[in-house]
Amino acid sequence: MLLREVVYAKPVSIAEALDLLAANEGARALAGGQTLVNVMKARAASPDALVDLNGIEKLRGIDLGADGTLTIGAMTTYAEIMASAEAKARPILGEVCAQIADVQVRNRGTIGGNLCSNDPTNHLPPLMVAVEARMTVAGWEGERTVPAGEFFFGVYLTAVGPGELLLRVEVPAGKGDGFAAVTLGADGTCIVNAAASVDGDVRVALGCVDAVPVLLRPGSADAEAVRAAVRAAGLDPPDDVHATAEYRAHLAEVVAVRAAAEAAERAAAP
Amino acid sequence: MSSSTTVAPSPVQAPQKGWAGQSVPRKEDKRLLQGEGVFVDDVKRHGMGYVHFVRSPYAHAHITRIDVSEAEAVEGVYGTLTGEEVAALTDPFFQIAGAPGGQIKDYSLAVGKVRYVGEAVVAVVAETRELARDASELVEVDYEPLPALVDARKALDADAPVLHDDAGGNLMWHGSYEWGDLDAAFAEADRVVRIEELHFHRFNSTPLECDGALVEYNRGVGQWTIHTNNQFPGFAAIMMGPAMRVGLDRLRFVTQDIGGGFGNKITSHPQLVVCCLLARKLGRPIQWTEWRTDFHLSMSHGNERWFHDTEVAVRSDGTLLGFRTKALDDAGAWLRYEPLGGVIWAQVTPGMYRWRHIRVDFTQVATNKAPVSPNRGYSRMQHLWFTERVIDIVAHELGLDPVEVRKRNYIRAEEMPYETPNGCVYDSGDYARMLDLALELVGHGEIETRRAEAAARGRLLGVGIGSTLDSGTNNFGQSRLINPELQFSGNNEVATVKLDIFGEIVVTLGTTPQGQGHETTAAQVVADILRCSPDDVHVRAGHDSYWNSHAGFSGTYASQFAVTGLSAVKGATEMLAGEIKRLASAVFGGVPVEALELADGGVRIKGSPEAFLPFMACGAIVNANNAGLPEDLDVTLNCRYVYRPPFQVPDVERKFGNLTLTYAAQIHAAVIEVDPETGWYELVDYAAVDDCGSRINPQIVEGQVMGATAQAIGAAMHEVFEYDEDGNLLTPNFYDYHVPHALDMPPLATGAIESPSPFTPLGTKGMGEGGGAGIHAVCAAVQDALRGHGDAIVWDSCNPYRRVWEMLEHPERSRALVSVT
Amino acid sequence: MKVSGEKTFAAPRATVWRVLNDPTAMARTMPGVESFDVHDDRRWTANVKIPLGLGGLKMKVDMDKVEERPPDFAKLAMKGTGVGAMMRMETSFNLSDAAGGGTTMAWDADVHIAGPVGSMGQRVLQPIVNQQVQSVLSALDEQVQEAAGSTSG
Amino acid sequence: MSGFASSLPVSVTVNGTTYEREVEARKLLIHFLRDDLDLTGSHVGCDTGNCGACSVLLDGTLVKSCMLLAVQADGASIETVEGLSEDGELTALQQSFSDHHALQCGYCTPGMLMSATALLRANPSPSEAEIRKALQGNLCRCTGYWNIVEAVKAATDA
Repeated sequence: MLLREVVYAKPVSIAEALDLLAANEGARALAGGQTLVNVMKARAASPDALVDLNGIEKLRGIDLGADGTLTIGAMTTYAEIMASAEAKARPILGEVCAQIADVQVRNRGTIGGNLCSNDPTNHLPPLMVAVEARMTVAGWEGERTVPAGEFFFGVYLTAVGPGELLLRVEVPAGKGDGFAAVTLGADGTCIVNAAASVDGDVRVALGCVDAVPVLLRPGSADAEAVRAAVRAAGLDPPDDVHATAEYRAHLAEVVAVRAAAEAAERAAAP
Repeated sequence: MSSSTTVAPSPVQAPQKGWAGQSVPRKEDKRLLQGEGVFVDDVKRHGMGYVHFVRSPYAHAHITRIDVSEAEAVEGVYGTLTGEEVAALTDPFFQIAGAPGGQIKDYSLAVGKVRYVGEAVVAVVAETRELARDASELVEVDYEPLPALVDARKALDADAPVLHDDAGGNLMWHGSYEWGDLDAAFAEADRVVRIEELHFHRFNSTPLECDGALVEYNRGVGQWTIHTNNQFPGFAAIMMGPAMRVGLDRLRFVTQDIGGGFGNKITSHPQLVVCCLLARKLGRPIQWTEWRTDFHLSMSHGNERWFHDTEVAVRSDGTLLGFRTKALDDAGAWLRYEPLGGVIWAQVTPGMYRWRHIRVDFTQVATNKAPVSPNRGYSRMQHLWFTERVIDIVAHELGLDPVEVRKRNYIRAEEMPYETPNGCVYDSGDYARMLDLALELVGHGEIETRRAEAAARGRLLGVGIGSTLDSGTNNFGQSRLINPELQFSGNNEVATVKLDIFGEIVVTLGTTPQGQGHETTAAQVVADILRCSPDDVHVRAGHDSYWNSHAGFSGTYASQFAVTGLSAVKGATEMLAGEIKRLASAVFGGVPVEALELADGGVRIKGSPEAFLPFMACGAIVNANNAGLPEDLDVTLNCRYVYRPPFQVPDVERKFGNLTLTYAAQIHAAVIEVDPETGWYELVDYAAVDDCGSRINPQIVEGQVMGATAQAIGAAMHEVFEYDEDGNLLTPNFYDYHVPHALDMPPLATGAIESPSPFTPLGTKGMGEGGGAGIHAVCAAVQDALRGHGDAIVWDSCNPYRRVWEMLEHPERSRALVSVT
Repeated sequence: MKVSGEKTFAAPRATVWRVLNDPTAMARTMPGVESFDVHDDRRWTANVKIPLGLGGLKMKVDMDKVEERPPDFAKLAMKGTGVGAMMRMETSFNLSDAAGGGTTMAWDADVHIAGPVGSMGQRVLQPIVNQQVQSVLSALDEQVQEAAGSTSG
Repeated sequence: MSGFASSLPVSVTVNGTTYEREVEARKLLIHFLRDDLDLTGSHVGCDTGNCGACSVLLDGTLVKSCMLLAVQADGASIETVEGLSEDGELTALQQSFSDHHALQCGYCTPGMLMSATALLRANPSPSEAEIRKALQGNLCRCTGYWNIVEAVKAATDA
């Protein structure tokens, strides 16, 4: 509770938001705030200025393209993704969003915030890497698109640099997806999670084991291949009160295998 | 996930009549449901200043310099308080312990040294909450870090860092307890089971409302009014008065609604002293709100306890003869209620079992962790977990059925009242019957079929039993087993019942309820005696040491309201009923009292209903229309009664005597399924059977049983205050300290039997602290699930997934703790 | 939290040693360094803003060389004080000639973090520390290259 | 550009009453409700957005008011526990909580009621699983949730 002093602005357009971010180098974008406000309560980190993106309609909404590509505005909430008919085009999205925290958080928390905060326990970073999503970032030089695999730099650090904004996320068409996690209590914080996508090749992305999602490309989705891929990754996961490094490394294998199996099963389904 | 089902008590006595025994809707509910409860943080005063504590980032360090000038210079900052001022303005808190623990100097802020992360060092008061925290960041404190002592097992090592030089080491208290003839027991034993180490972990009940206060100082009369949620004002007063060098009547404690306590709100007296000093220094009301992280870092952790070198003497048939063990209790940095934990466990020395030869060598040490203090099941929970663990380990190692071992060794119903080896008297109960009911409720008959069915799904199914004795109504004389110099003994509680001028029935209690429904159950007892409806009875909410009645031990703690509180209410109401009759006898011109009866909200002559005096008339006559009443008629219609349980001072030499009045019992059974690949597990069935004697309000009783069960499940699976080697708390908030939510709860079946206490006026027993049973039930279920998969021994009371996986992966680690000869 | 590793620099040991013992060069390797004062060749202070994405963490870092055995071993004690956190770090490095030229630095560090930042949890802190270490090492590499360049002409 | 401010005028309608205040940008909505507007029915039980005791309805959407700045609520219509019942009469849901002993200390109850209210508006006849999922963000340390789930069940149309 009890935040440090901060200045606040609520732009209504992307251009205005970029102006504000440029105007104050200590400024941070405020999306759903379900992570940022907590960090500010702890006063563990305190931005000097907040640019509240909740007033920018253009950042919301889900669009389904003719080729099946989903375009999701960065400020679209988990609840909106779960409820969206369009998002059902890639069912894993809504299914994973439904596992994030609780109703209140899902009503405020956004896909953009989840990705940009990149807390190692977040659900969406590994999922986006697995499904080869593409993030469109706007800065003063204009817009650029970054593949999910290159989007995450570190804890709370992404390709969205100072003065920049994540505008939207593009998720290509697909159905062969899986997600598995061991969580702290039912649908709780992830101790380790894994997202997988099977579409010809197999992509498995592990969460909670490093500062950024770890992408694996096992030769096949069968258990042994996936296990081998995890071992080959030479993980050095964090050691905390919920899991020793040894346990996390083991769980990584288990959830990777489970996610891959689910993905393969769905890929095979008619 | 399914709802709870209840098995009604089978009649062991004539069905109750009247209001007592009925699930009367709670008087408290309406205001709480409408957001109109008054919790401590809701209390505001004009010009109040908000206090924020500067806390230590180090587990152990010398304070070399404190500079508050920058903070005090901030506009809107009212002032500060440092340990140096506290040491000048107050005396160290009274210590329950004798030497060595009793020699430590405990002040309300750190003086010269910090001893745990989160210890309060400076208090800053400002116009707003935010500003107080801002300014506290400007307080400069220089520390000289010292090595931290985190593991109690190293506390007595020669090279261990010493927290309190005054105590000459980290030993706070030691006591040897021995009853019966250990040598004979071990000589007679066919088998001896040895358990090298067991560990009961550190957690607490984390009431959803943290601590707080609004303190006003009346300079004219030198008196403080302390609006707080402290749950044992009587204890706070005797700690604070001498420290502040004032008489207890200068400290007025007021509580109304309290957002959960569970024992965790007994030891807020240091913070209350700081607020009092600031209110006087700054001449304005002081508001203190403890935030969740503050609470986790610094408030009332439950006692962490190790049990070393345990040996159990058993006959081949599973008959338990006795045990010896070395208990090592981790008190944290200060003795805020300790070392009482060093004797409270002795209320339940043999658990539910008949072994007569017991030795417990009890040592309590200080560590660089938050101070411990009572937590639901205080100190008995640790010991009962230990005894239950012993039963299951013995059964496991000797290849016996845990159910049979329990039944063979349970104290029998016909043996009640039963005197334990240390002189406690179990008043009543039928443990075997409770166990049968619990097993029936989880479908124990089909358990092997279900085990096979689960195995087919790749899951390991396990079933476990856990029991607790919720000993209630302390004989405070037990404190003399800790320190013979102490002059405490017995117990008491008070109630006042009066008829107001318009006949309103008004009850005031000394207690500080936190959800136990005292307003409701007190009204039920009054209504039965005055023959009216509980709706006609106004029970004042909360505690007020100025305007409500209160006694030396007033408060809500240690499972006693149903005995002490309601017996006081009963006594006061009977006095009032007697006065009403004496008044009526006079008004009716000398009709003998025996000819009168209370009915329909008044008093009347038996057999002639027309001769009726309503309570309103009684109140009016005595209070406003009393001319002509007989001079010798001593009637005030304002009756105060103090209930004093029948206790003797225990024998300090033999550590022998009756330490508590009643023994409610709980037997829980848990069925779990483990995913062997990850160690993840879930409870698939759960039963909680409770016997707390006569139940005044069965619904409220069941609510207490459910709540204790939920806390047990959380503690057994997730909840732990874990520290790293530097003494940083790794679970300082609800993000990492996982409190179970609605999705985490298993299907629950509750069962109840009623064995009325022969020792209490209403046949009631204190209850509500039976959570320990669940902790053990889960531990036992985990061990059962792992049977045949490495046969790991569950040695810790908290078993998160990682530990279960480790037990599956490296069973030899825990196997090495156990041996049988 | 203990971290350790080995790094090989394409520069002679003397050069690497010089950089490692040049407070000015070392200060430049600190993440988010904003300013620094050199007290003497053993002690210096830097004001850093460790980038935390959600808002930087300001810290005053005092560095003290507690032990050295030229030209290959030194031990540094670091104390960081910030409003959000207290950091203590002991780090030491050992230089040896790398097979095939250059210099190998074997290093280890023991990091202790306390204060509100600690409440963010190890899951966040460990990756952050690992990442900061990597950035220090690459910055160090630059400093060494610079020094090597300047000496070679 | 000068878009940033450290304090802003805020106009919110809470339980039908409109309040206008100048509010520091850093103030959380829960503190604004409790300290500035004296609406103390909503509570604070943690500092990490886990307990849900501060849950309110913001333009009909269930949110935790400790995870939101007060200035973000400008122009919004807020419902808190104080607004649930009309002329002192308990709503069916509130009555059901009392009937089923779904509250003990009552501290989590306001947030619990707001979450249940949001659920029942969106889904008048939820399954038990749906009820538990809907209450996941509200912690209670007294009841173990069993009676709360029963109370909500009894208040459904089903």
